[in-house]
Amino acid sequence: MKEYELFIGPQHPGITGNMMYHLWVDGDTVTKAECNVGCLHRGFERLMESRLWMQNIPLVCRICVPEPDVNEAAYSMAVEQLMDWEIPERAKYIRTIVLELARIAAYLMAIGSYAGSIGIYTIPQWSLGDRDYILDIFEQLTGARIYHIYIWPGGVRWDMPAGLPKLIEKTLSYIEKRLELYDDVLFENRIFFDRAIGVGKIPCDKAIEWGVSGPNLRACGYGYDVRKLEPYAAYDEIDFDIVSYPDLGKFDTHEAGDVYTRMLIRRLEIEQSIAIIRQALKKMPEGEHILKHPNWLRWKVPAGYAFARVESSKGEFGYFVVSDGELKPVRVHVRGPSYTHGINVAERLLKGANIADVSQILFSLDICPPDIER
Amino acid sequence: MDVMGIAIKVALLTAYAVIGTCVGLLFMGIGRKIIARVHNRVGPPFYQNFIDVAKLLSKKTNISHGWIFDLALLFSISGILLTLLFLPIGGVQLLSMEGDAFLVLYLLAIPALGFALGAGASGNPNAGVGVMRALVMMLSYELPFIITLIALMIYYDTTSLATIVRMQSINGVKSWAITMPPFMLAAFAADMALQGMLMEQPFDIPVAPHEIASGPMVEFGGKYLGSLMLYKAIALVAETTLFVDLFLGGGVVAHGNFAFVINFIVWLALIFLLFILSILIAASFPRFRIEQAFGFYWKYEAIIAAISLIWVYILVIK
Amino acid sequence: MKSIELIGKGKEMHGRAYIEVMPDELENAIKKLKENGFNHFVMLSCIDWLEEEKFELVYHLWSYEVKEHVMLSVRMNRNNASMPSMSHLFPQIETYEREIHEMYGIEFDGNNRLTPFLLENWHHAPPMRKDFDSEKFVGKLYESIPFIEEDENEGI
Amino acid sequence: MGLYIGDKMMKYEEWSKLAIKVSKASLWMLHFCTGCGAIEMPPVMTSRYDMERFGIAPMATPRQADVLLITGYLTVKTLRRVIQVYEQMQSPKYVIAFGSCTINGGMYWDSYNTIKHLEKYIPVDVYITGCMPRPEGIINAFIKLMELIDEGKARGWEKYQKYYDKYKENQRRVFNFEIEGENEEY
Amino acid sequence: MLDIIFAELIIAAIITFFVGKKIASIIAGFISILPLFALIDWANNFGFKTISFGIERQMNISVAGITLHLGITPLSWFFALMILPLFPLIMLYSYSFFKENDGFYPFMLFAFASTFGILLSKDMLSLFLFWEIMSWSSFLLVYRSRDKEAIISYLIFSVFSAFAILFGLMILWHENFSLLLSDIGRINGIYGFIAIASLIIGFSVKSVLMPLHAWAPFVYSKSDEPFVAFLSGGLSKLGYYGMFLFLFTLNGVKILQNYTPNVAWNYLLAVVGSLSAFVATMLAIMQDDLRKLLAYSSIGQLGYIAIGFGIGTPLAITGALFQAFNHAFFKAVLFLAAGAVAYRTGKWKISELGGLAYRMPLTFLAALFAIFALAAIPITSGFAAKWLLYEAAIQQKYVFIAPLMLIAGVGAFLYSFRILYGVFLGENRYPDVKEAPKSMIAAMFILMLPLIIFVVFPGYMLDLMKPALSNSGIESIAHTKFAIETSLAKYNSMAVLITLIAAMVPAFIIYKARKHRITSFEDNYLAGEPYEFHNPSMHAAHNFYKPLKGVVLPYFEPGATYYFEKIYKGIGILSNGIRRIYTGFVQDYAIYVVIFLLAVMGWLIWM
Repeated sequence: MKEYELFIGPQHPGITGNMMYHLWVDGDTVTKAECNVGCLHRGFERLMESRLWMQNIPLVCRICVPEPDVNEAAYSMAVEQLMDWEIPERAKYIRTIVLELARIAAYLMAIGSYAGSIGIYTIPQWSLGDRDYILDIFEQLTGARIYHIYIWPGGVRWDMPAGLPKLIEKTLSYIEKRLELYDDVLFENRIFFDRAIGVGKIPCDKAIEWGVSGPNLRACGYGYDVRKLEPYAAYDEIDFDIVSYPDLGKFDTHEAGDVYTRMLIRRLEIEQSIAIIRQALKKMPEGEHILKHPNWLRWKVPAGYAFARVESSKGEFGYFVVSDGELKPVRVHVRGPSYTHGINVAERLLKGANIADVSQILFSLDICPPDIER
Repeated sequence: MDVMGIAIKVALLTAYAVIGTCVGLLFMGIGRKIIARVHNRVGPPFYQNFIDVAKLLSKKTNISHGWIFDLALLFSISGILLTLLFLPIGGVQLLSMEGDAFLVLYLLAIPALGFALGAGASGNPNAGVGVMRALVMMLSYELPFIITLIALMIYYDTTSLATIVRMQSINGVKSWAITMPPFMLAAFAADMALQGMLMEQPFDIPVAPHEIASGPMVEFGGKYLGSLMLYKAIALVAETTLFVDLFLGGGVVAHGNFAFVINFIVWLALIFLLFILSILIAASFPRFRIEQAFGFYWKYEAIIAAISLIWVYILVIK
Repeated sequence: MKSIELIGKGKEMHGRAYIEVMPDELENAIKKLKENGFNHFVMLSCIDWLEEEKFELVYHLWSYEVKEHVMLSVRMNRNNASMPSMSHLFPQIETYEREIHEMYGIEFDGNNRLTPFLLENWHHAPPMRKDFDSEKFVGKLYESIPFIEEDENEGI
Repeated sequence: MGLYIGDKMMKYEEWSKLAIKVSKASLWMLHFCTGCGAIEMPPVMTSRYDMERFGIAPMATPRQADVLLITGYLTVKTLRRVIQVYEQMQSPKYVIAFGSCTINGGMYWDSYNTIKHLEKYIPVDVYITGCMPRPEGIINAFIKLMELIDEGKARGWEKYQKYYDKYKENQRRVFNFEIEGENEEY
Repeated sequence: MLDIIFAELIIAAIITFFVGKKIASIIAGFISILPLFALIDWANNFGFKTISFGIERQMNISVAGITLHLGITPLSWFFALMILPLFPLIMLYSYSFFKENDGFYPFMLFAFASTFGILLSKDMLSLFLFWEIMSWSSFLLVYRSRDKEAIISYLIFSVFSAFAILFGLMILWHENFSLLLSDIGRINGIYGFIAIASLIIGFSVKSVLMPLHAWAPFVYSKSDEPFVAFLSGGLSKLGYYGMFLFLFTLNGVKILQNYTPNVAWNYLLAVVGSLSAFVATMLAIMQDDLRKLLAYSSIGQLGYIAIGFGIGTPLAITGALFQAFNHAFFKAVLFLAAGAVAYRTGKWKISELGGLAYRMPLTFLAALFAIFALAAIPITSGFAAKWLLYEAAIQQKYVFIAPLMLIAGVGAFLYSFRILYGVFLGENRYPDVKEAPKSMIAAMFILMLPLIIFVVFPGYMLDLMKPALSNSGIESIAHTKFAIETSLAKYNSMAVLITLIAAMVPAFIIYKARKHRITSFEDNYLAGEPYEFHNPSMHAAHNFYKPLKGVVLPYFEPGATYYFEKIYKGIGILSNGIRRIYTGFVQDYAIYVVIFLLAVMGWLIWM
């Protein structure tokens, strides 16, 4: 017996949530990795089939805990497709702002937990503390820190309070300032280069076939982003860049698809998100925030198949909604980005990796188990 | 030696063992506080580590994996106390006339080997990998450290730590080894080696929680973990004291009747500064992979140490 | 739409191409789409049409070039449902098939990793089937387990 | 299972005053995110709320930890791991349960895969209500736990030892649940 | 009486050809105790008070007009003290090790007799004669392994060693026409230089000094364990005995220096020794075969002795002899423990073993203590020896040798833990294995005794080697019973031990203050996964030092084995050529070599 077996998760500091990787290791090289998920399986899709269309909104946000708003947005968009609704302009902008704030929060968390996995504990302390200021904005806007239940089919739940843009602007400039600090400590750190460059490389020619999406795909050199490919909310009216390999701004370009590039893409997208929010705040028109909605208890959605996709911080989120014209959906199927990243991609990347790199590869893929298991 | 002399000696040794433990735990607590400030936090109270150790030692259940597992507890505390007492502390010689730097180097291995045995006996692969990494790390940092040690030894023509301290304290601060250019290089290499000895970032991969769930300690809990914390506290004092003895004249600045009080305070301040330096480095760097750490020590650090050794050698044979 | 032209049938539904194919046409259809730029496999869903006694498998594909989303739908009988595995075309189909096997009980020939996926030690009906009553199951299992009351008289 | 060997019973009073004082001032929690409540743990541990003020620190393995946080709903699969981890922890050990879903299932009341009442399987010392509980709530729970330890009321681990067979029976029932003749249905 | 001892050894060797295993081992065991009585008796001559059995110090044997001068000298007495006690214990061990008598005992007794002979030789002829018998009988013991690589490598190097020694001896004889060793001090010039150099090279084959070590990993890893314990513990010391004899007792150092006053040849020996220690340690870290690991470890540890001889100061030589003594015992224990493990499990690969500590606790204890001695932990006598060598290097300001020695010492921790973890700790893979047989345990524990005695009283060791040193004109270093003092520092073993015991008190209080319960192996941290779901293999022993392997091995492995592979291939081509004419069996080569050597000896006698 040459190999021994090592378990990363579910109770392990080096795992991105409640899931497990069963590793077969020879010396310190992983020869085989098997993902074992299901610890978070609540049967959401089953539960959604037995609830009303509107009752599902509180459920869907629990599918991706670090960034719940994309779920609400995608579900609402799918329902709007079935209903043939065009939402008010103001709601579009508010949605954009909320989604981008959530993206910054999720990226800050991803960067923090990644930094923790390579042992620099200062960054998680800072970035998670800074993330809390964004949660404060959410609290003022929606009334909750984590699960907002704010984006509804037809618009958003409440209008934006009058003073909020000021607070958002203040927070954004604070985060911009802090990003430079992160650069000094993490992204321009020599040891970070030593650890991250060339590690956990996704083969770029295989990336699309493997179903890689989001920042991980952009790190492979494909500038694909759902916000540009299939603009939703107000993204088609906003001018922003897609950060993709090899253009890494002020940072050096190294290998495509490795941990280093993936993390830098996330770091650079925070700046893009900040720019988007600023534009959206400027362009936001006055008006209604939600369509006149029917009686939720007797709301029937026309029969049909709808698919809505949004770009989350982790990759492409898709909602496939099937209705037969009744009070409850027939089927809601969620395509989480971690479904491919966490199982297929991670199993392949971990094979041949050093056990010292296992956790940083997992964190740099930004795997979120709840959207695998639902 | 008469009975009274022996009794005084025993009392002195006991006192220093207790002082070493308390200082170590206190420093760890203050270190946590300072790191917390770096993190923008308030941090735990400075006496938190005393509470932690007391709690661990008073746990009701303690789970062992057999008698070899227990060796970890027995060897770690006794081995590190033994090491501490063979070091001159603040000009007080303790037992350092009965041994020398080589003895200290090998005594430091007793607790390490004890813990390695305990960790191995738990049978956990995480512990096995952790011990492997710790041993490779030891091989890595020992090379620059040994070279600097030899540079000092041939310069002062002694291997005894007590003699090295005595020769450095003749003219107070001016005669400390670190004031000489070759030993500045050596001290730099030795400080990096100290970082590895203390297992702080960037050399903390043997106990990396994210990779191997805190490595050798994976099965330690209760009194076993408590003894590990005590060991870490005393080791912190012993290892920084070793550095102070080698390069900073053991903190001896004054001679005379009550000089030992001043020397003690200077020693305390010096090891505190070394410890703070170490944790501040730790707070601003990620960790190296083990082979990168090995390369760092054997390529860069060893060359720096070797330059200082050659320099000293030329000075000496002249 | 390009995909409808490629396969030669199907309709547009809320901006997506919806193409129904027979099980034996499926492999060629996916291959053809893959060769023609539909190289991003989005997901594989299953719908349980209880009244019609059918399972519907929906293969979602996306083309980054023409920015088009296509749903390939295959229907099969609900009893002893089985399908040839498509995991050789896109690796992540393997995982979707594992899930659908577990949740609906559909067999996928050629997929040799149909091991328990999300559930553990599950020997009841596949839970995503419409005829599985989750509420009743909960009542039978979780609600029937008693609380552990402390005996006041004994004390601890 | 079956790894747990019951300790000899020990009266709470035998435990000295000092041990109680130190054990409440240094609660080490286990690094285990069982559910979505874990999303509020990083803020609590980091610079905004800084739980280390109270001597609370995250620990990597169950042997080292004192407090088990059940951060949200538990699926049957997780419950098995939680029990494994709980039994590996060394007493005195405490359990804090997060959110409504550990109390009665919460919004997952009809889910086939989440256990509803955590208390049926392992003893819980402190519950935090809400979904999600706020960081302040979590800190409050820890302070409550400290009070309970001080008053000698945090006795979940003793209860687990005392009613070990009953807990085991409940756990066995949920893990090996079978409905007669159901296998033929599909 | 000395002749009776020799005769008994030879007779016993012949008898054991024909009897069964049990009787053979009993005979061999008891017969090999006899020379120890002689050692005890002779101790009276060197300033120790012991029992006298009336065994003579000198003996001359005349055969066909040639006189073989045999007799005890202080040096050979000290070396006999470390080599000869191994025999009866190895015989005790082999009582249960072998299934049947298949030629081990007679050859072993021959080897024993010839070892005894070498140590007693006072003239070149008997030295060479016994050396050849020793090489020949040990070759036959190696031959029992039936491993071609081991046999051929041992043959090549033995023949090379024999020729080098013969060459040196012939020059010496040619220069002053006297066979007596005590006469050779008179020669000088180029001949003396070549003779001494050739003798040192010849002896360094047996003492597995790099780069003449290449046979050792093959032979050590394939032969019977009891024999390997003798090979590593005993025979390697004979090489150093020869070196010491010619370098110091017979003033070889002076002969070398008179010829080339400006070249420090002894420094070269020290450098070779330190490189040997360092490189072999690095290679030992990488081995997976337990015996190969121990073989490289032997090469490394024996390198320290060469360093001591090379430095050549009294301090260094004392350290070297101390190290030689320690090594004889702890390496024998380690090889015997490895044999005991293999006897019970049948496995040699470290990665296939595991968890034997609770199954074979006594074997574990013996191995643990031997490993402590090997790693020079200050609670064993291994430390004192290495400490003396380190002090000597610092005293002479040898700044190249000292770091290599010290880092090799650290490297010893790495492979020591490899043995401990891979074989004895970790996952319990052999739940049904029983403790090793009593005779094996007894042998190992008796071998441990000197290591324990000399940690408490390192001064006694220095007393023992005092006659040998003063006979060679080397002054003994200052010491008391417990402490050794040099010009640089002092080492007090008693202070260390007493403080350790005292420091154990708080540790023991903490240990006893709270009760603990022992849990099963299965109840282990698996990141929350229940053990019985996966029944995982958890022994992380294969490729244990893999991170190091990638960094270190590329620099060391080619240098260490490359040239041997060249020789091996060359010999292969050569023997293929010979095969056309001759039978091609290894035995035949052996016979040819023996015939050739006998012819050379005949020529010598005739001259």
